Amino acid sequence: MRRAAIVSGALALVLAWTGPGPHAQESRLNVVLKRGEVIIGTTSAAPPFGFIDEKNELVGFDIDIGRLVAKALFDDPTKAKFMPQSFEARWASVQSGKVDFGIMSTTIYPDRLRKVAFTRPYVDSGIAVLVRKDVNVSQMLELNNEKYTMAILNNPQSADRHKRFTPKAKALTFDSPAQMLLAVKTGQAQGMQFDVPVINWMVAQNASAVKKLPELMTPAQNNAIFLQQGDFAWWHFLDAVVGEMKEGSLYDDYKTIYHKWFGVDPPAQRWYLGK
Amino acid sequence: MIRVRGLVKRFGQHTVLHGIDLDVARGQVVVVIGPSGSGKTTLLRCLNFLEEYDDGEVVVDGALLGYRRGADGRLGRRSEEEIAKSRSEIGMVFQSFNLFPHKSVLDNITLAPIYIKGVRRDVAKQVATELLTKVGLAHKADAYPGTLSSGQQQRVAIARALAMQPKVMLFDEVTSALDPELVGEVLTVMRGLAEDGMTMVIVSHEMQFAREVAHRVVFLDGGRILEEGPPKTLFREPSSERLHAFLRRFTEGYKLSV
Amino acid sequence: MGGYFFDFGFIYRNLPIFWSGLGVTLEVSVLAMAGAVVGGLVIAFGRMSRRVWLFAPATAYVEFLRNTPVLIQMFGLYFGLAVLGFRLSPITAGVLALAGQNAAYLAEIYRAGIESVGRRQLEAALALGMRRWRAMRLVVVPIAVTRLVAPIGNQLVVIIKDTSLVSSISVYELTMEGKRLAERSAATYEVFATIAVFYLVLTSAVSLALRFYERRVQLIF
Amino acid sequence: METLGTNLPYLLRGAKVTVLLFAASLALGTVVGVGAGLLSAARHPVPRGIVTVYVFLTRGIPLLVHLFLVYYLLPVIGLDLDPYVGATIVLALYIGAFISEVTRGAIGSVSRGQLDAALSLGMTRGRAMRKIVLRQAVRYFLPPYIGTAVMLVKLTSVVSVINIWELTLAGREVVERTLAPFQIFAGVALIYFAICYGLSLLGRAMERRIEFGH
Repeated sequence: MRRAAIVSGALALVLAWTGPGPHAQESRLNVVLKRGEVIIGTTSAAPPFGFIDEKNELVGFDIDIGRLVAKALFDDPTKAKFMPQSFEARWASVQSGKVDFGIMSTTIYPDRLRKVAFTRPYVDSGIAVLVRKDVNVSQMLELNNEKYTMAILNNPQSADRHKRFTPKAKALTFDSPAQMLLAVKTGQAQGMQFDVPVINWMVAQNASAVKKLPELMTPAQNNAIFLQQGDFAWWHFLDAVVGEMKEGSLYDDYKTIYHKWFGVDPPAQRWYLGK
Repeated sequence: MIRVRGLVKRFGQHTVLHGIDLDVARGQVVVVIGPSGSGKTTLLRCLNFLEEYDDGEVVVDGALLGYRRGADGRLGRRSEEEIAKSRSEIGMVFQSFNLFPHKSVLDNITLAPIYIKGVRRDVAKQVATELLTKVGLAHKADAYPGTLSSGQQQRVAIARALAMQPKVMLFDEVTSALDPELVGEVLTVMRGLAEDGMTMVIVSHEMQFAREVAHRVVFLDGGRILEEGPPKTLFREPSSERLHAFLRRFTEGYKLSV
Repeated sequence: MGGYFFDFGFIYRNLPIFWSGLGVTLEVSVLAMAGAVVGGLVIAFGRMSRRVWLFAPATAYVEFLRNTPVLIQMFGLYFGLAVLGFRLSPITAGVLALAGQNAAYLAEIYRAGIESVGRRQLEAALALGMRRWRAMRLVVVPIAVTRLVAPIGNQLVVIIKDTSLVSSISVYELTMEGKRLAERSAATYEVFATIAVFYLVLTSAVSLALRFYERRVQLIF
Repeated sequence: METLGTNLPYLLRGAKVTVLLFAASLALGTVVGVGAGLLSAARHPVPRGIVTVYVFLTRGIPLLVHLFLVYYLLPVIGLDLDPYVGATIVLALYIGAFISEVTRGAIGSVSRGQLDAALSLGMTRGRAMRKIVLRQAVRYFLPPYIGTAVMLVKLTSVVSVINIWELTLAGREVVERTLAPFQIFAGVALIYFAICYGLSLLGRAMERRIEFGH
C-alpha cells in the first residue's frame, strides 16, 4: 500500500509542476478559436479605415483587413464581430479584454507601446495636412498664422504637432477625424492634420472643396493592429498574419483590399520584384 | 379615565409644557381655555401621543401611554403597534377636519373600523350610517368631503372618530375654522355626546359652550395650568389677574349672560 | 487591478490646466445666464401678451426648445450656421445654445411667478387708480422678482452643469481640458474625479447662496 | 429636403435606440428615485442622510462627467460592461436623484393633517403612509415626474459624446456624410420633439385618469 501512496504523491507533484504556470491564462488565440468568432475594436468615424456608408453599414480598409484576419483564423471572413468605439476608449477596451484586438488607423508611438502591444504595420502612415481649396496656401508653413484655425484630434501627438508646426494658428480639438473634416468643410477650420491614407481618401471624396498639401508633417509612420500585452501566442499569430498579408500567402487578398480603398497597389512583396 | 402627572414637552430648547397635572374622570367634559401659544393644542396632542412628551406621564384608562415602565422607572418607548393600539381608543377631531379627500364620506368612517379593528364590511357600513344619522348627515353618505360645507365636514370627522368606539374624545379648536353660522350644528353634536356620558377634553374658545356643557374648565397660560374649576366659579370669580384679563376680552364683544 | 491609489501629485502639477478650464466654464456660465435671464424676460412678455403675433412665436419657441436637447441646438448653431456663412466661434455657439435653451425655461418661471403674484397685487394697484403698465413695474414685478430668485438660481446650476456639453464643439472649458489631460496621461480617473469636485464646489456654492438668500427673504415676506 | 428624406430611416433607427435607452433608464431610475424619496421621507436620520448625499453628489456633477467617470473607471476595476448597459445605469442613477426629490415633494405636499388623522384613528405610521398619504401623493407626483421624464429623453443625447450610438450620434454621422447640417439637425430635433411632446400628452392623459371624485 505504501508504494501506491508514494507513486500517487510523485504523480501529484509532477502534475502540479507541469500544470498551468503562475499566470498562464489561456491565450486569447485559444479563446477566439473556441469562441468561433473574433471581436474587433474599430472606429466608425475615420474614413476610409472605418465609417458608415450610405447603406448604413460599417465598411472600410480596417474592416476588410479585420475580415482577412478572421479568414486566417476560421477560413471564413464573416466570423468577425466589429465593435465601433471612440479613439479614447481604444486602449481600455483591449486592456480589459472587451475586444480581442483593435484596428482603427492607429499609429505606433513609444508611449502607446507602454500601454498595448502592436503587430508589425499593416499600412504605411504619416501625418498629412488637408486644407480648403479656397484657402490659397501651398506650403504648411503658411498655415502658421493667427488668421487660420486648424482642426486636430484629441490626442497628445496631434497637440504636439500643432505646437511644432502651426503654433500661431488657433486649434479646434475634436474626438474623431470625421468631425474634423466637418469643421473644415463648414469653414469653422481652414485645415486639418491626420493620417496620410485618411487624408487621401477625404481629398478623393471632396475633390471640389479640399486639397492635400505636398509635404508631410512627420516622416513615414506605421499603422498597426494593437492588442493586450503579454499574450505571446495571440501576438505572434496576428503579427505573422500581417506579415503574410504584406509579403506572403495573403498578399493577393491584401492587394485587392488596398486597391479597393486607396486606388493604387500596395508596395511589392519583395523590393526586387518592383512594379 | 385620564391621569396626567408632571407632563413636560420641549421643542429643542424651548419648553412648551412645564409639568402639567390633570385628571379627567370617566364621563367628564373638560374644556381647556387660554391665549394662543399657551400650549393648549400641544397638551391635547400629548394625550394621544401625536406629540411625544419628554417627561412626566399620561395614563389613559389605567395604561401608561407611549412608554413602558422599565424596572428602573420609565425607559423603553412602546412599539409602533402598541402606540397605534392605544391611539385607536382615543378619538380626536382636528381644527381643519382632515377628512380623507380620496374617500367618500361613508368610506372615511368605515375605513378605520374595517382596516384596524377587522370589523366586517356590512357591520361597519351599518354603524357608519347610524353615526351619520346621529350627526344629521345620513343623506351625504356617498358624497366626497370636498363637496361638503365646513360644518358638515367637521360633523363627519366626529362620526369618523366615534366609529372606533373610543373611550375618550379629544377636540382641538374644532369650531374655529368654521363659518360662524355653522358652529352651532357642530356644538349641538358635541353637546349630545356629553349627554351620552362620553369623556371629552375640548380645547376651544367657545366660552358659552364651556359654561353650559363643561364639568370643569382649565385655564392654561405659558405652558402651566393657572386655574382650574367648575365653569360657574371660574367665569364669575376668576382669582388670577391673567384669567380676568383673558375673560374680559371675550365679554367686550357681547354681554356674557351669567 | 493592483493597488490603484489616487495620485494627488499629478493633480497638483496640472492645477494651471484645471484653472484655465474653470475660467472658461465660469465665463460661459455667466454669459449664458445673462442671455437666459434677459431672453427669458422678452419671451415671458411675449407669452403673456394678448397679441397673437407676439404670443404664437413665443409659445412655439418655448415648446420647441424645451422639447429638444441643447446638444442638437449647439451643433445646429456651430456647424449649421457655418454652412450658411455665419461662422460662430465655439464659445459664441455654446453660449447662444445654453442661453436659448434656458431662456425658454426662465420664461415659463417668470410667467408663472408674475401670474401667481400678479392677480391679487395687480387688482390692488389698479384699485388705487394706477395704470396697468405702472402697476406691473412698481408692484407686480418687484414682488415676483424676490420670489423668483430660487428658481432662477436653480437654472444657473443647470447652466453650470450644461456648460460641460460645449466641450463637444471644442470650447476649452473644464471638461474639455479634462478630456485632453486624460488623453495625455494614464491618470484618467484622477482627472475626472478632480473635475467632478470642481463642478460640485461650483454648484453647491450657488445652492448655498440661494438658501442663505431665501432664509433672509423669508423674514421679510 | 431630399437628403433628410433618404437618411430618415437611419435617423429613425437611432431614435429607436434613444427610446429604448430612455425607457430602460427611466424604469430603473424610477425604482431608485421613488425608493430614495420614500427613504428620505422616513423619520430615521441614517437613510435620510444617505439619500441627501446621493442627491447632492448626483445633481452637483454634470451627467457628462458622471459618464466619463464611469467610462474610465470600469476598465480600471476590470468590470466589462456593455456600453449601453453602463450608460443606462448612469442615466438611471442621475435621473433617480431628480425623481427622489419629486417623490419627497409629493409626500410633503400631502397635508400633515392627513397623517395625524390616520394616526389618531389607530393606524401605525407605515400603514398610515401606505393607505392614506401615498395614495394622495400620487396626484402631486405625476406632473413633475412627467417633466423629469421629458428631461431624461433630452439627457440621453449626452451619451453620444462618449460615442454610444443613438439618435444624436446618428444625426452627426449623417451630417458628416452629407454636409447638410441644417436639414439633418432640424430633422433630429423634430424627432426629439415628437418623442417629448408625445410623452407629455401621455402624461396629461394619465393625470386625468387618476383624478379623484371631488
